[in-house]
Amino acid sequence: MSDYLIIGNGTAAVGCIEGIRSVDNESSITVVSAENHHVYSRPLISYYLEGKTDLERMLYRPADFYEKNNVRLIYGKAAKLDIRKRTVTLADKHKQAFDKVCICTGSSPFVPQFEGLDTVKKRFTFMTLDDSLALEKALTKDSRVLIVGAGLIGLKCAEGIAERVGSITVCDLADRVLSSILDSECAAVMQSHLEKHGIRFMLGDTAVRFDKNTAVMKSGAKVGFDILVLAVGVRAETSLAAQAGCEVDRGIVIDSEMQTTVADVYAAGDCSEGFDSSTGTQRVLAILPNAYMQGRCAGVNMAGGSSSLSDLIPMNSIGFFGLHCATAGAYPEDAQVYEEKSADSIRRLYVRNDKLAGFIVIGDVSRAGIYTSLVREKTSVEDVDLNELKKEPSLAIFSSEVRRKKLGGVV
Amino acid sequence: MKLEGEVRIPSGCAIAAVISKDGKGITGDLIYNAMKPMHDRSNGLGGGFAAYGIYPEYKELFAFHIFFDHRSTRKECEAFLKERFEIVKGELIPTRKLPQITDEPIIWRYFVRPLSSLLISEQVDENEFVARSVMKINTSMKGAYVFSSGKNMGCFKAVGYPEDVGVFYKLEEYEGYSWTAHGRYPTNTPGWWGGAHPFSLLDSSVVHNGEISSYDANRRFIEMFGYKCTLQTDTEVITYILDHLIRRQGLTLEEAASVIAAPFWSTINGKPEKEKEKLTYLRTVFSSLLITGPFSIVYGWNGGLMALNDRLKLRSMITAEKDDRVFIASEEAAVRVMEPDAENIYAPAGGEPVIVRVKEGNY
Amino acid sequence: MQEHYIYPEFEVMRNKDRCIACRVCERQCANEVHRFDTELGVMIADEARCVNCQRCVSLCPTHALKIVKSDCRLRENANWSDSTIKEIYKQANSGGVLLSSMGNPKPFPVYWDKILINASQVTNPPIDPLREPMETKVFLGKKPDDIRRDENGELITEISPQLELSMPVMFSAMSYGSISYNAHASLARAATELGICYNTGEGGLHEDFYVYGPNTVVQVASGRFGVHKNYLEAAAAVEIKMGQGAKPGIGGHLPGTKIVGDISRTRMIPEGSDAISPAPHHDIYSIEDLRQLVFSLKEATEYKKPIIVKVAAVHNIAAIASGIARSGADIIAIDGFRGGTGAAPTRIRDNVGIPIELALASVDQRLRDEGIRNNVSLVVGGSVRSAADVVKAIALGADAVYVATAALLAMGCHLCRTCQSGKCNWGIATQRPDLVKRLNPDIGSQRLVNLMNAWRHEIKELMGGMGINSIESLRGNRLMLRGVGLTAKELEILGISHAGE
Amino acid sequence: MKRVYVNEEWCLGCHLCEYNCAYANSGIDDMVKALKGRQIFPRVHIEGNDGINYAVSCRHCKDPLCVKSCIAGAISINDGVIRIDKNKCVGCLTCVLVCPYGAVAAGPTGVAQKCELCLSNSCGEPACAKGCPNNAIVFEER
Repeated sequence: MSDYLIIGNGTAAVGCIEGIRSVDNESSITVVSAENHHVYSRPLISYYLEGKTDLERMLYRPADFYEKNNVRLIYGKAAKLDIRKRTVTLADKHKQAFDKVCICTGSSPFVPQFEGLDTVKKRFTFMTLDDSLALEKALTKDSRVLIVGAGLIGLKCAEGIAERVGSITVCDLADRVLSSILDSECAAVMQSHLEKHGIRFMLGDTAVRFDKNTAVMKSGAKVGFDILVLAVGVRAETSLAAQAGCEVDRGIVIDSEMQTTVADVYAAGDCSEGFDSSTGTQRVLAILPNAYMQGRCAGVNMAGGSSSLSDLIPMNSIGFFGLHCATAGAYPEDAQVYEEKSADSIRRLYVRNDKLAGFIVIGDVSRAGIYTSLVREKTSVEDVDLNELKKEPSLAIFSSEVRRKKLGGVV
Repeated sequence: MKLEGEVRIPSGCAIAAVISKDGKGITGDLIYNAMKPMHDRSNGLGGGFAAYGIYPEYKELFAFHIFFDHRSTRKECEAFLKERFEIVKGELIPTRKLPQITDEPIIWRYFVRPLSSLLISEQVDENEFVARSVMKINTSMKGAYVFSSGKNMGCFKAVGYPEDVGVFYKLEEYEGYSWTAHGRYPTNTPGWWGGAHPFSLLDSSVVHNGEISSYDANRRFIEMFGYKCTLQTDTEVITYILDHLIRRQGLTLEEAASVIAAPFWSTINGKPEKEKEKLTYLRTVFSSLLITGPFSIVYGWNGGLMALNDRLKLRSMITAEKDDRVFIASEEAAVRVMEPDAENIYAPAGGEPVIVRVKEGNY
Repeated sequence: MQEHYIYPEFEVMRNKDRCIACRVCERQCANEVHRFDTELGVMIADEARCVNCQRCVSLCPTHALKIVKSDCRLRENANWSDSTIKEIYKQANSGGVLLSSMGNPKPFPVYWDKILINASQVTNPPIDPLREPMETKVFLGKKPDDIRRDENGELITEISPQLELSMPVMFSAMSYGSISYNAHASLARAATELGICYNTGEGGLHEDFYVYGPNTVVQVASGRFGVHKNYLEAAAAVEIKMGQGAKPGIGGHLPGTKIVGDISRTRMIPEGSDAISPAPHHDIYSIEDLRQLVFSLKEATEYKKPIIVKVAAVHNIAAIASGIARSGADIIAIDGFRGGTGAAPTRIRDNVGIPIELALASVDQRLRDEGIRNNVSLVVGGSVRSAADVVKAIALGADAVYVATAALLAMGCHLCRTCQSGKCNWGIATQRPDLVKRLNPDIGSQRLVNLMNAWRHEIKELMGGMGINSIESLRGNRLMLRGVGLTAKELEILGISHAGE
Repeated sequence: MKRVYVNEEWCLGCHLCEYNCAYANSGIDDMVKALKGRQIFPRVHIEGNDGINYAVSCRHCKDPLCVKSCIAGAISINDGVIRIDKNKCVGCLTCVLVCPYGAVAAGPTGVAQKCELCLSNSCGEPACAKGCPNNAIVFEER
């Protein structure tokens, strides 16, 4: 019997709870949630604005999830983690003891110190449900919205509110949209599609100064707006871990079993650095599937089970106004590229050392998971006709024997 | 209507038998009275008896009982017999006039010995010689019918109820150690004297109650071996089968029983290896002689009786004992007439032969 | 050259209201009848290619298809039928012998259908097969004339080799080459499960099927394809094929295009070479030659296997059978004129041979008349279509029957009778891998097992009705049969009485 | 647990499974009415060529990536059966991106769908297996 503590109440926390409970049904689990909500699907906050979901359906797990898993949920912000005494102190001074802890604090928006930012009345970040609810209150039919940041968060926000506001302008210092996952060619396809839906872009340019309802751009251009959304980037929330003495880099440093450098302290999700098997480097893989898997892995190990993660890869499935984009893995400079293009779609495979290092598919993403599995499992594609594979992912690339196991066995 | 031999005639029946294991004499009234309580099992279209040990004075001679429809037929037949046999004695079989028994043919018996010169020239033993001669008369001599041909035994049969047939033949005047009796209930014959039972060949006789469904399979097979089923009755074919198996092939009674009422394959497969091998062999080799459909038979020969039911026991038959006597009958009532204090009443299982032998030297 | 004067025989009727254009018909037709017209957005058909195999009809999920005989007819003529005229056109087009497949389809009398079976009433009880044992096991082979005993008086139980069958039915010869690997696999597996035998035909035994040897009859035909020591040793029995009911008096010809891969290897002939079975065995020009081959095969198999001699039912079959019964053969198989074939000249198939019912009756009687019925077992084939046919055949005197067409039907054959094209849409009479795979032996064997089990039930019911509880009591039991609508001569040959007699 | 298994040795590539699936999940009681003139969105699809074909549908993995990856918590596993709550799904297609079999796809409304073993329709057993003419798809315990 142990007392488990989970700091954070997001996807990684759920993974951790389910991981613990897959091994240990007895011990107590306490979750400290900084947000005043039952666990919800964070990426759905833009869909909420779009009307594709609602607060009830956004619940990441059913309403009785905590009860069923015998979890004690405490709302409050963890302020201090004393690893020697095995206690956490909340902002309201409440102290909670534990035997093992998992830090699932996620990330928080990075807000640069813009000049005149405090003169902007309606300014929002777009990270949490509360952010989304606050933004929703500000929206009007005629609102001019300026979104700073053309990354995933900024663009999903744009899509979410597109039908509810007058105009949307998205600016970004980068010369293309989704610069972290797309090259310029692919980004151009996405951008043009977004533009067809009324989103205006100012790329390679960004706000440097604000004056109430006007943003002054680096280029000197001025942009009028009613609502400002700052989606410049996020930072791993590592302060508690640092306090507890864990090694922290861009995120909390963990091993393949989600163990930090301090005993009995685990970390998972966006706050941590996972091993990106596609590049072989430690990095923050701030995507939901990884958060869950890391959380679950941490949970299993905390409860005395055995689990390790060595095949995490960056990947994204993102779509805007019906145009989907699926990416995974890495795009090494020296990779051989197999490409299939049409006006509104691009399929590109990056092959290195007879393995699929990564891919980008824009348009028809059907069965892209087959590509993903090749990246994740580092399957040799030496004997595969890549010119066929690039057109369509298919299990045909495998031998009959392999297919027999995949389709005729329990997997 | 067609007679036996012109058409196949199945029939229901009553059977009874008695034997003294000590070979003591039993007069015929015992058995014909036993048929009285089973009156309703017959319909007056045939009754008959086989008696063993009744001709001790002619023990070494074949006793032929023959029906003739005309005096001229008798002359013709006697001429044939004389060519092949030494006729030691020929006489009318004594009968008494009864209102219940009418239209009787001319009934004679002959005590004969095969001419040894012919046995040598035809290269057969005397039994085979007699069998062939009987077959010859019965198939080619219209109006003559040999209905008994064994040594020291005789069949007596007629159209009528068996109890009347016994009186008709004055069976109370014969003394034998073993008797079988039959009352017939044929379903599609006007009744013909030769068609009554028992059926016999040499000293084998069969009384049978039942209607076998394997008839034509059995008949067409057995006819390959020189038998001619002129009567087209079950009894006839069963007699020939037993003659073939026992006399010609040399099977034991038990072996013959496990041919004609073979155990089911499932039973055979459950037997010890040696037994299984033997039963499989018999069923395989003589598969066409398996008799299916209901039958209860009493097979008689010089020195014994065998009672046997079909393997599903689709006909009633019981056995009983008292002192040195063994009784067999379709119904217990018949046994009680013969021996009110009969013991060990037993209903043999389907396919289970009950074999009674007279002590060696006592017949 | 254009096929002059020949109007398509069938029409593809597609219910446009039901067709969902799923294109299953298109994918399943090896004759390429159906195709989807992208311009019109509908399915269209080239009926000239249709052989009415019903594959498309069977698989159409909305039952939108049916194939009907075209009613486009030449002017009526009682002497010159449509088919006769069209055959003339075909021959005028090609200059060749007409080829056909499967059995004689002409309206000759089917004697099975003129024979009725008896049942017990009152005097003899019917037997309920659900309550009482009902035995269908048979042993095929020579039975000894006399028993023998050892010095202790014990029966010597050793007898000539016997073929034990759980029921009196075997799958008759169909060669690997004429039918597919999967069809053979289905037959072999079903025979094994059923405790009966299938027959390799003359194409040899594929190495994969040696495991089914105890339920395999291997054939030695005039071409001697695939015959070698292991082949003979693998089998439960060896069959010398002297003739075939569908084409008595002629041999066989499997074109070189079909002699590929496994088939070439199994037949032991070079790839691409025509497999020609001569009309006679060139080492058997008379009965005494047959005896030599019978004993050669017995020697080769150490007298452990029964030898079957298969002949076509021809006019003097009784005398031929009598000769074979004295040749040392253990089993005679007689194939009637309705027996199937993978390919035969139409004129031969439709005009040569005699009905199996008459052949069987006369052979069985002849062998009994000669007292040699016990020398051999009789197996008959050539359109045994149902359990009733089986019962009638046994009652006429057969020990067992051979079925092939019924087995093919069970596996999916729809009797389109174009086996010779090699494009069997049901995966049976073809070697095209994409078509062969259409017959999954799991299904094929199960359907064969089902069919035989169904027949076995029916045979038992019919036997029980007759008051017979073992099949051997039915064998030759002609009293159980009556004819209807037959002439006195036919009744005489069949050895049965007319109904009502 | 009974699952759908595929044996490509017997798959004829007839695509009947796709139509049977689309029909079974249409909620309409007549196949013609359900499918005629419509694009179908079956939860099983046939792949292959050169004489080799096989049907692909959800494997109901023991350790399913789709369940772990669903950003909406819309995919769950119960008694081994993986199901998508189409009410919760927002159509992000992350499940499509992670399924190693290509067995999840966007349905007609854009939300993800996949084989749920015909447990939620009136077919009784998986329509693909039931209708497969050659046992290339079977529903059984392994």
